Amino acid sequence: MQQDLLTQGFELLLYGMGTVVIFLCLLVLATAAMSKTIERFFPEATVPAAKPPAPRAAPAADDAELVAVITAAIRQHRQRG
Amino acid sequence: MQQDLLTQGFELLLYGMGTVVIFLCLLVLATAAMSKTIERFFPEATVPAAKPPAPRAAPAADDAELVAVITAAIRQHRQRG
Amino acid sequence: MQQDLLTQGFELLLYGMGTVVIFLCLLVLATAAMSKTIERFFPEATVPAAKPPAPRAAPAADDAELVAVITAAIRQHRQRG
Amino acid sequence: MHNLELLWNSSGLAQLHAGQGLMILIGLLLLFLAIRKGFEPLLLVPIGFGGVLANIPGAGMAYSAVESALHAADPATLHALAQLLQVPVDAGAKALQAAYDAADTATHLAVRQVVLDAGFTDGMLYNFYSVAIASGAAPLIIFMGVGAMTDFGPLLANPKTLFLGAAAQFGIFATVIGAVGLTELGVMDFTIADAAAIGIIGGADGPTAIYVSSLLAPDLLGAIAVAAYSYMALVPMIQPPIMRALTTEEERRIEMVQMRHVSRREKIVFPLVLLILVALLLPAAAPLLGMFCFGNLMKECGVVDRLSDTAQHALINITTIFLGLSVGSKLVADKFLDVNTLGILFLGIIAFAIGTASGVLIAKLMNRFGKHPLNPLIGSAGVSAVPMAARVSNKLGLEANPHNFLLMHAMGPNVAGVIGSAVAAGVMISLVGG
Amino acid sequence: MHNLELLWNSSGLAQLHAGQGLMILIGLLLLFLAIRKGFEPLLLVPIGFGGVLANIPGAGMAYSAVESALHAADPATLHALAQLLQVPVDAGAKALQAAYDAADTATHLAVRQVVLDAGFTDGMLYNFYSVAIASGAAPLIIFMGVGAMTDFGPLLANPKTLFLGAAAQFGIFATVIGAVGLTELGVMDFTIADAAAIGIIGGADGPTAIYVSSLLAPDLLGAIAVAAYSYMALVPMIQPPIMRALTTEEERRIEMVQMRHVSRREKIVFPLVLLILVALLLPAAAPLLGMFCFGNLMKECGVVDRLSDTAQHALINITTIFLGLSVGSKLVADKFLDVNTLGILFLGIIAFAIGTASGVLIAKLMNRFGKHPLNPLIGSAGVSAVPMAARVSNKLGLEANPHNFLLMHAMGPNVAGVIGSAVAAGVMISLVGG
Amino acid sequence: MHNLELLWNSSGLAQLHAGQGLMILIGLLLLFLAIRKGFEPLLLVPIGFGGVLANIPGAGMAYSAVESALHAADPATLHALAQLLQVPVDAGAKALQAAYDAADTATHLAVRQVVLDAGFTDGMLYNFYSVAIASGAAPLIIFMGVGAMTDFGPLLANPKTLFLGAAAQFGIFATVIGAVGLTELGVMDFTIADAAAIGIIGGADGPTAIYVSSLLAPDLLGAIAVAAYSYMALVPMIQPPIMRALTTEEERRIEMVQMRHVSRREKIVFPLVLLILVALLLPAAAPLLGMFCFGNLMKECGVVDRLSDTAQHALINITTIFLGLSVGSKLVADKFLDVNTLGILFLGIIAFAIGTASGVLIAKLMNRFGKHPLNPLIGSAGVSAVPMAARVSNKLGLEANPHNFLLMHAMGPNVAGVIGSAVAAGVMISLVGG
Ligand code: NA
Ligand code: NA
Ligand code: NA
Repeated sequence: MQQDLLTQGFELLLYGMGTVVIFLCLLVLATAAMSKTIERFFPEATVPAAKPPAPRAAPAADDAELVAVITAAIRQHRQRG
Repeated sequence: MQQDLLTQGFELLLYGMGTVVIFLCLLVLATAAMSKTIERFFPEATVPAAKPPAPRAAPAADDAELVAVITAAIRQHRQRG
Repeated sequence: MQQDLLTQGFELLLYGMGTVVIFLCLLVLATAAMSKTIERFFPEATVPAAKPPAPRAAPAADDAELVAVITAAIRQHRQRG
Repeated sequence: MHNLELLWNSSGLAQLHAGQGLMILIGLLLLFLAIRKGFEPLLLVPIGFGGVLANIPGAGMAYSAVESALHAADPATLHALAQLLQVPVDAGAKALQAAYDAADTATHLAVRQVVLDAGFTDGMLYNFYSVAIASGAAPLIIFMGVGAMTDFGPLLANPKTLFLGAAAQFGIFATVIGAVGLTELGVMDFTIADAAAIGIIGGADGPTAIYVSSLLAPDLLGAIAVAAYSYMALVPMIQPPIMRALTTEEERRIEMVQMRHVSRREKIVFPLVLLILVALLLPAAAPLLGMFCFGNLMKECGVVDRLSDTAQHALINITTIFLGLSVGSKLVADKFLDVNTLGILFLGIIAFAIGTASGVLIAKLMNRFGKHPLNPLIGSAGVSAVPMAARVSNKLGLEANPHNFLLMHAMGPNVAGVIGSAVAAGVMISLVGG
Repeated sequence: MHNLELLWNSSGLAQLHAGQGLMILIGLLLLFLAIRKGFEPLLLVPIGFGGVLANIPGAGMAYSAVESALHAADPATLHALAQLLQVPVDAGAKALQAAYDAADTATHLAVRQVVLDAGFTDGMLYNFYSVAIASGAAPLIIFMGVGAMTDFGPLLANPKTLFLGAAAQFGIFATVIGAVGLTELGVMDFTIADAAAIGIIGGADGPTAIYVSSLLAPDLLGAIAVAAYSYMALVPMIQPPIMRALTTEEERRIEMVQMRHVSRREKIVFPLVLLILVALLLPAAAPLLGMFCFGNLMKECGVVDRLSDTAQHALINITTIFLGLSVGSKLVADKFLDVNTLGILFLGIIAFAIGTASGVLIAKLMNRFGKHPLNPLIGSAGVSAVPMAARVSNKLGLEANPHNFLLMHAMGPNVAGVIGSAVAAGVMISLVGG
Repeated sequence: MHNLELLWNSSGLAQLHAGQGLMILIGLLLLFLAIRKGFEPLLLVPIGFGGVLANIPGAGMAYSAVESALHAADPATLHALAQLLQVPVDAGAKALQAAYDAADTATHLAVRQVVLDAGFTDGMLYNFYSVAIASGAAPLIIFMGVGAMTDFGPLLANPKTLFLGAAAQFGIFATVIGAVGLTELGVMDFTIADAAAIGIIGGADGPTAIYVSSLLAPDLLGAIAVAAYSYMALVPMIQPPIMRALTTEEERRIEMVQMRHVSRREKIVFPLVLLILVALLLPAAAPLLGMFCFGNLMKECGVVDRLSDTAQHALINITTIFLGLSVGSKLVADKFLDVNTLGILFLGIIAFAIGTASGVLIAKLMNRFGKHPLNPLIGSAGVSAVPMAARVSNKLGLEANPHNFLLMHAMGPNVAGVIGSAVAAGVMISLVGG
């Protein structure tokens, strides 16, 4: 039984350390592949264009609305005053 | 049984939509009545007076206390220094 | 039974109020002893030295690191630009 | 070698079913839509991520201990369960699951004790679902936070816009007819409770939809929530063609009269008026509208700002994280990959379309008979989808007339739509859930 | 027509009892007092709103599944429950409730299984109450937050003010005598545990009162919490006449010597000294005072500011919302509308008055025999009601002598009162709750 | 006199055991180290305080109702329990506890019903432990928050540093051998599950250690958590001598080439890549790494900032408070004061030392065979202990070469170490926990 416990310990060392190393090796490969793919096929726009990131079309619309709403509010305020 | 299901569906449409409409009609009436009542019987004070709203008597007291405490603290500090 | 309830009430008054008073008396003694001990044996450093409190050795190290990291970042940025 | 086999057998690859792979892709698609396309990201990021987690083969994160035991199919455990559930020993996991679902609470407890003794445990997402959704708490807490963020001012300035909030709920009930119709045609297989839950998608209000389906159709909750939030995100695409088709250029140009000033007192008293009306007429809507009114009262009363602030930030954010992950747990392959899900997605968009159309049409009617001009574009905002639908109204108004600012006018029907769909939810629960 | 009838029967109007209507009005009154008059709004807004929700007819938001089943009075379910509880079949809901309350845990489980199978569920407020109060968690978390907001500096500068915190607790125990006396006179009907819980109102400390009544008298919790918070709000009205009656103008003019500087280390060590003393002498007070000291240590130690900050804001606010709604769930008509509630309200104000008087009288005594002058006005702050009672002392001091700033001097007895009433709570729990 | 006796008997002094007194002192020592010496105060302040609370004699704050009943040793209750557990009536509390631990879930329920009926209740810290740790929730929520605070940029700029994160996990598994070796030598008494949980201390990651021991060795959780956080705090003392011994002055002077810019998209996609890899290979690590990736995705995606912000502040702070108090509940004398605790403390520091050494040695190897120069000092950061270990690498680098800024380079292996130990945790759970 005690012999057994030590064996279990060494098996845990072997399979555990093995899994950690294999997993992180695969992660190195996957990460490198991911970075290469993104750099080649989906590069970020050049810096000046990227500052307002493309995916967010909404904010522009929001700003327009905001301006509109503020303008309307001011108009109403003046009319009332 | 399937006939039954369709009937149930139409009943749900009838009673459901009916309830929604009746409920919101009553809400329109109740809201209008509420607004009228408040405007007539519990109007807010005119703007200049309303700025420090009446119900909060405490803050004034607090300010007085705050001033008092700060004064006391300064006095103590001077005496010590 | 009702007599009993009143007796219980008076016992609660006696033992309860007794405990509160004894507990707070002991707390007065313990607090006074604690304050005396700290004042005599573990006084806080004089004010000018105390401002950056002694126990926190880390921040100094952190600041050095922070400066180092910022310096490095700036160097890298210049080299890139 | 035994350990190597154990490790391999416990790996995801060895246990991956096609359905799980597909659902992981669907989860990633939801993440893409949320992050790249901006589809309701606050909900769809947690839902999509939860969907991926739920379908990790072998992890069983979305399963209860009992479901894990049935999937593991350990013969001794299945045998014990078959005896408890009085099912033939060789009936298989599906029959056991069906018998378990039909069993009473005492049997559930006994089955649970057996599987816990066999070492099975509840998955993390299952725990989140139990605490956040099965208890009903999370949608209600979110509704409280939404209430604390809602300004009833525009609605109080023009209470008649409540009618538009009523009209747009027609989409809900028309969809119920659609769902039972598809069932009668044999295309789908929905009960009346399922149909009611599906209809609520047309309410365009996420927490209401989740609350109703957790009560009436928990198995469809994943599909219903995904449909509700996706279509809410698609409002800027779904609504404009319908709105243009049903209105003339002339109507879209109508400028509305400026709103009256609404006093603080009206804003404080309104949630109480609404609460009393709910209490007297439709108690089944009381949890939803009660929490909504509570949030709004905390905001407006001005004396509990620290509570209102927490309801609008820390509390609603924490709840949103767990609500989203919990909804994601219902994207588990064997529940989601079903023809019914396609039916739900189809019916959901119908519901949005009908709701939009009803709102616009009633707005046209009101414009014809009302004293003040009313731009029919604000009718579509009655579906709720706050504040997207109101923005759509505003945008189309500006297109027709650059001086036409409808946003505040559309906020009235917009918040009315929230009330309307909560009322509809109450009716569903009292007529179908009883 | 069946559906119309169903809808009408499920409406609130059809089910409204007079008691519920009255309780809704009381809930609205609490909201009015909180919002308009500024009565402890952080608690009374959620309590008042919870009280309205709890009394919505037909919604059963404050009922457990078992209570809902008993109120619904479905004959088949009642029959099954009568058999389980070994009560005559025609005994009625009240007898069943009494038998259920007296039954053991195994019977509770069996009854619960029956009513869950019959489709009854726990109401939302009942769930909140179970998680927040029945578990004991919410009052303790609030106490931790209060600890993190408390500055023991004034108390450490003058530890003798702890005596004033002890003296003012006499109100607690005098009220116990009042409660058993009224019972002996046949006016009320309180057990000794009820009397102990009622007495704690005199501690003028909300979370302590809620914690003690959740353990000793859960049925009276609603009335006790409402009384405690209402009278805390009324401190500026209750205390001054008593303080004026018991002191001379001369005494009120006494200026106190300035406080010594208290070092950071004393402030860090004090909560640990208090904790050790509690551990050695009164373990029953350990949960309350332990969490209080923990909050204070987090604040003073200076190395866990992010935890202390969360304890003072997000966490205490979230807990306050659910604590308030949960307390509101105890304002349900059939528990609150009872002659005992009137007794509690009456005894509560007596407790405040006696506590105030004891504090002032002992302060006069200490002034006579102490080395340094002591203004008796700070004695009344010993009831706690932080920081209101200390402000009252300060205000009366300023009235008598415009250069007399008592606020910091009164903060000593004020926080001592918190400790004192938590100690009193511990004694109650160990003598009565065992 | 009966009450006086009751009060005295219920006082802490009358019930104090030497072990409890010792544990209170240990709790105070942890507080001293946390507050005065700055040892991981965010965790050790709540843990130390919880440890004091747990050992308050007579309060039973860390005990379940069943444990309280066994400690109270009321003859009638013990008699009833002995019958339920089929143990001789005079077997004593220890035998009853052992029989209870070995019993099945149905028996647990029956025993619980008996002790609840006898008036025993779960202690506050026991409740916190059940909700926060036994459910698995708190460590996972903390891991989500850590994910939301982690920047994978340095790791993505140089993915090979992942190898260093792998190498440093050797400390974990070497410690497992140490633990089983000590058991074989008869010095300690650990099962293989205990050994696995102890090894995880070498992961230098608090939530991972707590999560694993809650699953594999709940009785050792207190000692393991205290060891993990204490040694993390001691990293600036433990690592430098080992690092100096294993590297030459020349090696420590190596300057590394500047990092490439990492795009936002890489940062968004990386947590998904990691998640998919976990899903395919090691589902047992999915809860830990899933929540970690979720937190990181919320941070990086940029569209759910309010959720990310809450995960990094309110939510992680609230969870930390309860996690710490719950860990403290495991410092109860009769569980902690055991020779095994000494073994855990001894093995834990061995684990840190071996992990540090492995990291440095593999870094030396990589420096020899890689294209770019690699300073071996960053190898030690692979143990995780974020960000302390990376700071240590930086400090030693600066000592050898004042222009050598290693901090960002060391952050790569540092966060890789978090992934590495979570993977190791997954292996342990799937090989040992099954
Ligand atoms: Na709606
Ligand atoms: Na008090
Ligand atoms: Na690690």
